[in-house]
Amino acid sequence: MSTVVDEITHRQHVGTVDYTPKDFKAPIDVRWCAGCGGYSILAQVQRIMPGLGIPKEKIVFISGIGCSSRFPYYMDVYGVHSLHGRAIAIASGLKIARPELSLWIATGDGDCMSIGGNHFIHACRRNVNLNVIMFNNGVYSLTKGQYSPTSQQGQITKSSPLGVLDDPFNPASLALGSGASLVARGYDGDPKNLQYLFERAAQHNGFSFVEVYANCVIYNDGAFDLFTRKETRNEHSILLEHGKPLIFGDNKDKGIKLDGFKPTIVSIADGKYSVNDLLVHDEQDSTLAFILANMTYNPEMPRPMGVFQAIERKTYEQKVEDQIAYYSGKPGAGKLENLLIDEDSWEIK
Amino acid sequence: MSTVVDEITHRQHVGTVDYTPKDFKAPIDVRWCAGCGGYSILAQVQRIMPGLGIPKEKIVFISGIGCSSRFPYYMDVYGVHSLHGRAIAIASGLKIARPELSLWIATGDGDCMSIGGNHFIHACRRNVNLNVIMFNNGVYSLTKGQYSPTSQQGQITKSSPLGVLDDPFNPASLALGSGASLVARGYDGDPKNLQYLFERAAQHNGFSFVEVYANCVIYNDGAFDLFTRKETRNEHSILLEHGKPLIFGDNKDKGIKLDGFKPTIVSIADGKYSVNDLLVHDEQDSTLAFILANMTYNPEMPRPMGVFQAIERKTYEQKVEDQIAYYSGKPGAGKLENLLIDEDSWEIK
Amino acid sequence: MEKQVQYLEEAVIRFAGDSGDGMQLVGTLFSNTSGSIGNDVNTFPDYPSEIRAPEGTLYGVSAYQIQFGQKRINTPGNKIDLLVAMNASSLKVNLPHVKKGALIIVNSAGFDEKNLRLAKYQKNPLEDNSLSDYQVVPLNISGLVKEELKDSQISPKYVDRTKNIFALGMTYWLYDRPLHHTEKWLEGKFGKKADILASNKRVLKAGWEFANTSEIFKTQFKIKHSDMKPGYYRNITGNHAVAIGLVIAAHKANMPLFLGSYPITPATEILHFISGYKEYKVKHLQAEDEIAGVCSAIGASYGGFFAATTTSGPGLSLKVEAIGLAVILELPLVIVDVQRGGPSTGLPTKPEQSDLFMAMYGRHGEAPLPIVAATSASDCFDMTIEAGRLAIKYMTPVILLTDGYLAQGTNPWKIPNLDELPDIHPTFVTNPEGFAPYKRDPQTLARLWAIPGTQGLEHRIGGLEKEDITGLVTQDPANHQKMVDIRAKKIENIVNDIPLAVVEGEQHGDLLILGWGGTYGAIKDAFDKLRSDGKKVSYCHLKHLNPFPKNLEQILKSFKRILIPELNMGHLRTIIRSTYLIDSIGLNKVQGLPLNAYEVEDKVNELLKVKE
Amino acid sequence: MEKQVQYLEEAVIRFAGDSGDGMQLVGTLFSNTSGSIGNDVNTFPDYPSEIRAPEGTLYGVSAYQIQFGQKRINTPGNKIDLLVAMNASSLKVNLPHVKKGALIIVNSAGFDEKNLRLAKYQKNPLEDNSLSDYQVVPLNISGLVKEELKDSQISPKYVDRTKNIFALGMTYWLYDRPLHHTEKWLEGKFGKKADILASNKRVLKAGWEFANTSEIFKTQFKIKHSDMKPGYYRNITGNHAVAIGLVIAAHKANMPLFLGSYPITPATEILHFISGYKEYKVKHLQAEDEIAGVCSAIGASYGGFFAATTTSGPGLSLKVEAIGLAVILELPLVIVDVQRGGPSTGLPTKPEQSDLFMAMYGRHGEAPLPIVAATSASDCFDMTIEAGRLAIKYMTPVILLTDGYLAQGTNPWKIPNLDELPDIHPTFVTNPEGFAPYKRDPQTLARLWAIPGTQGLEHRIGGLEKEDITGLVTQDPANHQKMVDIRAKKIENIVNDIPLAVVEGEQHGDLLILGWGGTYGAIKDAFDKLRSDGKKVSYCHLKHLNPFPKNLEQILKSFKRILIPELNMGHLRTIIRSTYLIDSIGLNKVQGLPLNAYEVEDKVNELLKVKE
Ligand SMILES: Cc1ncc(C[n+]2csc(CCOP(=O)(O)OP(=O)(O)O)c2C)c(N)n1
Ligand SMILES: Cc1ncc(C[n+]2csc(CCOP(=O)(O)OP(=O)(O)O)c2C)c(N)n1
Ligand code: SF4
Ligand code: SF4
Ligand SMILES: [Mg+2]
Ligand SMILES: [Mg+2]
Repeated sequence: MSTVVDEITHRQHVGTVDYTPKDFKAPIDVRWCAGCGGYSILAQVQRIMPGLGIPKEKIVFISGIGCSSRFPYYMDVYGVHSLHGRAIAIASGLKIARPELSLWIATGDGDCMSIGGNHFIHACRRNVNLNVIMFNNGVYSLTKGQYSPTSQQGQITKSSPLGVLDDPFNPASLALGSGASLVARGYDGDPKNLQYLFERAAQHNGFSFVEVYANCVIYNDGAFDLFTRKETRNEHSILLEHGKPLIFGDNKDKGIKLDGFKPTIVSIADGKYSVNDLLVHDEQDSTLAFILANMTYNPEMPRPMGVFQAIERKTYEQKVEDQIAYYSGKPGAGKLENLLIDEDSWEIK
Repeated sequence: MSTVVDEITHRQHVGTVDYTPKDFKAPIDVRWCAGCGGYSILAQVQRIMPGLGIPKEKIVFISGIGCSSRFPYYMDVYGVHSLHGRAIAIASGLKIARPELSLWIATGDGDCMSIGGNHFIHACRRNVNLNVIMFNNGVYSLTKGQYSPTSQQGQITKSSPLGVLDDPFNPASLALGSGASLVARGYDGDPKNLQYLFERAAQHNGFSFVEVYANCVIYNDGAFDLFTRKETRNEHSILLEHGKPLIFGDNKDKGIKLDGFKPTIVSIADGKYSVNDLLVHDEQDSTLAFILANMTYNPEMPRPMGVFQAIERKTYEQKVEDQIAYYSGKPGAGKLENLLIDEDSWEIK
Repeated sequence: MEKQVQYLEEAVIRFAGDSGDGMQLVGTLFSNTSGSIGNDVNTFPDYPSEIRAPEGTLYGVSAYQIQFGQKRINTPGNKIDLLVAMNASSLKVNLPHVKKGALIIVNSAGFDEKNLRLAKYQKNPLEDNSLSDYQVVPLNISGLVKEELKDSQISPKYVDRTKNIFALGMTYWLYDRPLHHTEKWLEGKFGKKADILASNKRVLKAGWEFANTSEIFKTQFKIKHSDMKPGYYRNITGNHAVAIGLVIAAHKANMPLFLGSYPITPATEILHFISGYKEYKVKHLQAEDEIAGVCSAIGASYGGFFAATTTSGPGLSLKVEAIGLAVILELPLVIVDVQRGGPSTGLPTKPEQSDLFMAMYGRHGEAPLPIVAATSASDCFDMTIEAGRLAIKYMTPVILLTDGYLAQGTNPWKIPNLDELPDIHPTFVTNPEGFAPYKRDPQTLARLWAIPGTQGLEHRIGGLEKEDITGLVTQDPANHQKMVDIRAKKIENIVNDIPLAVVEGEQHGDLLILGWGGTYGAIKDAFDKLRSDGKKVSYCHLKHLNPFPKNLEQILKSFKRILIPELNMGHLRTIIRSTYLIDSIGLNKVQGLPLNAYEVEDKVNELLKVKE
Repeated sequence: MEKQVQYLEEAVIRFAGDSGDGMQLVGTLFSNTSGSIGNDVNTFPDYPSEIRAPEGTLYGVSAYQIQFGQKRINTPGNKIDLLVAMNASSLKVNLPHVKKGALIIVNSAGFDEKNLRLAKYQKNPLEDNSLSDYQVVPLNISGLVKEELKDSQISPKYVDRTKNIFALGMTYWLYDRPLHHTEKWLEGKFGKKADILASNKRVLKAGWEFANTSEIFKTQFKIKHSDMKPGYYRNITGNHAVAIGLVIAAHKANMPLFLGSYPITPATEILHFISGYKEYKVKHLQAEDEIAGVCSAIGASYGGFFAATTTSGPGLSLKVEAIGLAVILELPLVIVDVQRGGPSTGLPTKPEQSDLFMAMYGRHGEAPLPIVAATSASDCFDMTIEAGRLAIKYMTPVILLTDGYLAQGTNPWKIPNLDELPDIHPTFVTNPEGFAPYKRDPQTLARLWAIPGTQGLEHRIGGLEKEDITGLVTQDPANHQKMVDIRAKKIENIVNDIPLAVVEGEQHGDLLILGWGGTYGAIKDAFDKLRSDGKKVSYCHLKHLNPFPKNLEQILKSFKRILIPELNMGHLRTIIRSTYLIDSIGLNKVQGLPLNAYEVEDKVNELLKVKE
């Protein structure tokens, strides 16, 4: 028997799937502060949506609580603004139930890595095909400025007036250590790369984690300036591109070379090293991904941006589908009589 | 003013601190199944305790819920059998409050990595000096045999009669990705190594995570046989020793060599490679630790045992103490009058 | 030898032995056979709380109690008529429950020195006359099976393990039960292992023959068949009934089923069953914790699934924040709480009814929801359907309360004809014309339900207070009041959609017993006994706890005194007081044990002595 | 110009402007100055819920209301006597709260085209006569400060930001307040920045002078000093009072303080304050979630610390499992719940009283604990001490309920002499002789407390039911009942250790108002007004919710009718019904707003019309 849900799931979209970014704008005002990093993230998401070719009714955004978690209200698709930390848990249930939906999560560094940490690591492990966009602003903004698990030691916030004592998570390492299949990083001020990363997440058949450095102008303004401002970013960040050597610097004159398994910076300007000596990025190498992720808080190394790792692994929901198909497809399977009446039953006449 | 707690904290132990393992046995029957891996873990903990030279009253064991979490009842020191998944959270509070106590956590794969996952990763990150012994039996035993986050794909359990679909956590990778400072692995059947690992945990000034393969004879019997039984363990596991080359095999004739940053097995018997070509273990290298941890579910590689990583990093509780010492030590600090009466106050006469 | 025959109305027997002795199995087989010949049956397993306690110890004893009879059997019974004890510890632990004069069959091989020591017997009770109040039959069952299977190929260890089947055979003769139901079961189980099958069959038969021919047993007991309605039956535990109930409720709603859960005693078996239902296309997630369990169910519900989460006390505590979300999202969700002894980890394997407060009041803010409770193992099926019906019809989370006693005990369940069960109609909408996410069905006040995949109905919902009809976020004071009122009204209105409460006995008078949930059997036994003793007492039992049935106030006002027996410190009593301003007398037992009929009887008798 | 003087008993003023206009600051300065000259003061800030809404928008308005006067001031007041509105939106949003005929000072520079559009005004209200019911004073404050500081070195942007200080100066003249308290504050704040300090002082003075000399203001209002007891005072918010209360309670117990918490509106500020108290050797953990927050506090409590956790509704929901653990471990713990609008995320910045059910009943199993509630911002200090006293003395978690209104509002707090506060005595034991972890003080039933570090007292505790005295794990039925009874008794007994409830007005009669917690001020205002109008009504306000004061039943029975105003659907009313079988009339407001005195007045007047 096919259920009501089957019917809706399989219903054809009426008309062509042919959108512009504007079609994804919900008819309400965006209420982030002027200058908030969220605006760029929202714009890039809306920009890539038409290209995915997915009917709007098949797209769902789920969020927790936080400034960033207001995101679903601004997207004219299905959306749930849920509980602090629980977006991934809710989305996991929905994705397992309805694998054909395109599921996106908008979350913050607090929502995702503090209260939501357990759901995060388990979704990484299970490889549920969710596209998680984590707005990392290094602070709890909605609650007016406490430190978060990605705040830096010594950071002064409302709840650390004397300086943060905690060591921060390295979100990429945490995701990799938990088994995430796609792990990437971008920042609000680089629309092109963000669009690319969101597209990669959408295309990736598995759990995608995209950390986005998002400036909070109110509670942690400028936290990522070194890596994101024109004046400094070329020297202090590096873009990872699959199959390409790792080059950075204002003059593209520096590269990353491996010394054993330790990344070091070399000059390719002075003739000692050439492009051929440099480390070539390979998204499918999970050890390399960890080495690169490990550069994150190393003040001597440029901050990596781009896709750390992208590995195909069967998704959890697909395995569920397969198991169901296998057992429900067996001859005689699925008869409710067999569920109700078994070998222990008897008949009274 | 010194508080009651200060007084107890600083009180001298009466008599000498000179115990035998028996002194750590609580006067009640151990109620694990005959053959349970827990017995060996308990015995090794009791064996190393005297050597630590810590007065019994300064030692606390905290556990969650599970077969493994019965542990504190069997130790004649202070103990709390708390809530499922919450041992680390409770212990973190206790350790920050009372840094001079020696704090141990007995936990299971379910307790620590399923419901307790969030507290686990955050304690790793913060580097609270807790000694976590995780009894990994690959199953929820106390609740009679459901799969856990370390169960293997396809494993048949009460809650996966058709086979587990989840990919398991690699506990060492998760700990490393979360920032744990000491990460180690042992198994129930190797008392010497377990004693060594527990001693290392005790000595390590920071968060210590010791995963112990513990056989559950009832619900997952033999899960780790390949790595723990005499007949197979030499070929299928490898002991990591700081500063020593990675050698294994029945005849100590195999070693691990790095191919780039990929570990590969080479023979050191056929003359092509010698001990000098082999990877030398370095506990202080966190990239190496991850490479080794990554071998865990690779069926072609021996399963690493021993200390993956041991890095000294200031503990969280020490940073709290330092901050308190700094601010409370300032001239005029700590006067309650200043807390009560501030610049906004006024006097009515 | 000429045997006597004695006719009984009912009997209580208990198989007891070491955890490894297979007592749960023979108990189950005995009950199934008894059911199959038309007896009513009620059972309760009594496991040790340790996984596998050392052999022979007092805390390692495992037992299975069965009451079976001609009339309606509501409980596993109190005092035991026949105890089968496989070792010394099992005798010691169970003796206090045996009727004076009752039959006790002991396996004397289980009374060697080691067993006696472990049972902390100073002397062998089989030899020191301490059991003279009972008819003790010591048999070397180990020896008997060895003898029977001496020419068999199976291992001596396995031979010894058939002791339980031998004992079962004896009990079949003693209570005049056929062997074929068990034989058929053995064939299903061991069909492929011919030796094992043959040995078990032989031992079963041998037990029967032994009892039949031995001089020891002089009397055979016969119990007439009950007056059971024609149809298919099976003995079912409460947990199993919930699992099947969920599948059937989803089927009746024409919705796919999703369970999001985390293991916890004594609710875990529901998850076990569900995880085996892939052939019915049931989806589930064994989540990382209870919070993820309920949240994943909310996600699936949002996607149009019939969603459920199952747990016990500590898990319910963890789920309450998310249940509050389901309340404000107005999404259907069935939450099954198999109550156990609290507080905190408490007595994890023992029944209690102490989560009613939590179910009723345990959410921050104003977050009312319907609560239903099951009265017996098989009633867990009906109440699961009812919980599902209310959840879907009213777009609300619903809590179903069962307990550790119902969860593991069994009684015969008349397998329903699916057509007779209530249909369940979700409020799915697909037409964009005039759609708004918080528009409501004017009758039920349930909001319209547009699930992802429905073109043109894209909308956003969330945990912030929402504007009436549009569902937009708003802090407008009047709107908040309105929404709080609507959510309350929606739940209150359910009163018009649930059965009236029923009073057994006079409809008014001096004393009414008011019960709820899993204590039904014990109170019913007590009530029947009291009535047959000519006592004037009436009885009403609640399965709907929020809202209460419409006529409850009228009922309560028709009696001078009300006795409320509960396995807690007075939760229902408190709610009745606040709802109706009506006082009552509490019979509150918080011992990790089910209620006993005699406790109710005694209390009623005591009350009837002092006429109000 | 000759000015008139008018004497007032009290006045209500409100500063309103854009979020960036510094309204909270001038509001605070005005209240502190008013307090310092001996007025009683009560304030309430009214922030936008957005972090920083776009400038000039309706939802970006930030306001600060102050009532000050000669007599006891219990609330920030209802209708406004003076509104200062810095832009069009702030006028529009606040106008409904202004008294007819009242003074409205507007910054006309905030009424340009853009501001009018953002405020959704079709026409400029300053020009279309729509404000003819009020005395509107449009002033170009932006221009005035520019003029005043024209020779200053500071940036034009900063100059414009001093508008608020100019407005403050004007209000100081209007209500005859001195400048020096604010000047002193400015010196403390800007001492090192001479320009800034000088500019602010000049602008403050200029505002005062402007009002003094301008023709526009014809009347100066004077308010006599209150009859305040001598001593030190400060205006304090409820959250600040809790933070200081925790430090002082720990100090009185001679224990170190630990706070384990997770940020959540409107409780977060308690964590903010505590995190700055390192000089007092206060330890805290901003945990990864609420569960870790409460668990870390339990850990610290186990270690002998005075431990607390602070949260609001959703966080309380997450903590209940661990609170149940604290109940069975019998460890002291102060849980502060700053109530906000529910259910779920609800109305996060708005006050409500809808967590009382949760506090009372929201734990699985039988897990009773004491509940106390604060009545005003400054009372949060006293009730924190009281919660700590009960927790430590009775070895139990205690819930303190405040709300978003108390948390952020202020009133003057008479800074206590520490010696006058109750001493708190933990039950620490150090003598191994005869020690057992669940031995109790026969009076309080508190168990003996041996903390790690105490030689010879090593022992294990946990969440499984424990044997009386020894604390060993046991499933013994009688023991479970006994322990459940003891834990209940321990909490019930506290009734002997808390103050009797007090009735204002006649001690018996027709109508009693019964309130609890944060609605005190509003009810008290209403009550005083009703009494001065000669209405016969009495008033009792509860701060102890579990157990209730011993004499409460007697009090309730002394009145024919009881009115219970609550910011929920009737939680106290329900508990009173079930506890005493006494009916009452509910005044239930669930609008995310504090209670208003006139709502109580109206209700009482309505009730008094229909005499019972
Ligand atoms: C259970 C619960 N705890 C706490 C909160 C309060 N809260 C809301 S958002 C938030 C943190 C937000 O930080 P982040 O996720 O980094 O989002 P941001 O605002 O920085 O985008 C907190 C603590 C809540 N709503 N619910
Ligand atoms: C909140 C809560 N959820 C669930 C449980 C039930 N429970 C107890 S132990 C356990 C799992 C134990 O597994 P593990 O930690 O691996 O320990 P093991 O028994 O295998 O040693 C579960 C699910 C509980 N006690 N409390
Ligand atoms: S507070 Fe920060 S994160 Fe929030 S909307 Fe403003 S800029 Fe963005
Ligand atoms: S069930 Fe397994 S883990 Fe538990 S005590 Fe027995 S062997 Fe050990
Ligand atoms: Mg953030
Ligand atoms: Mg386990």
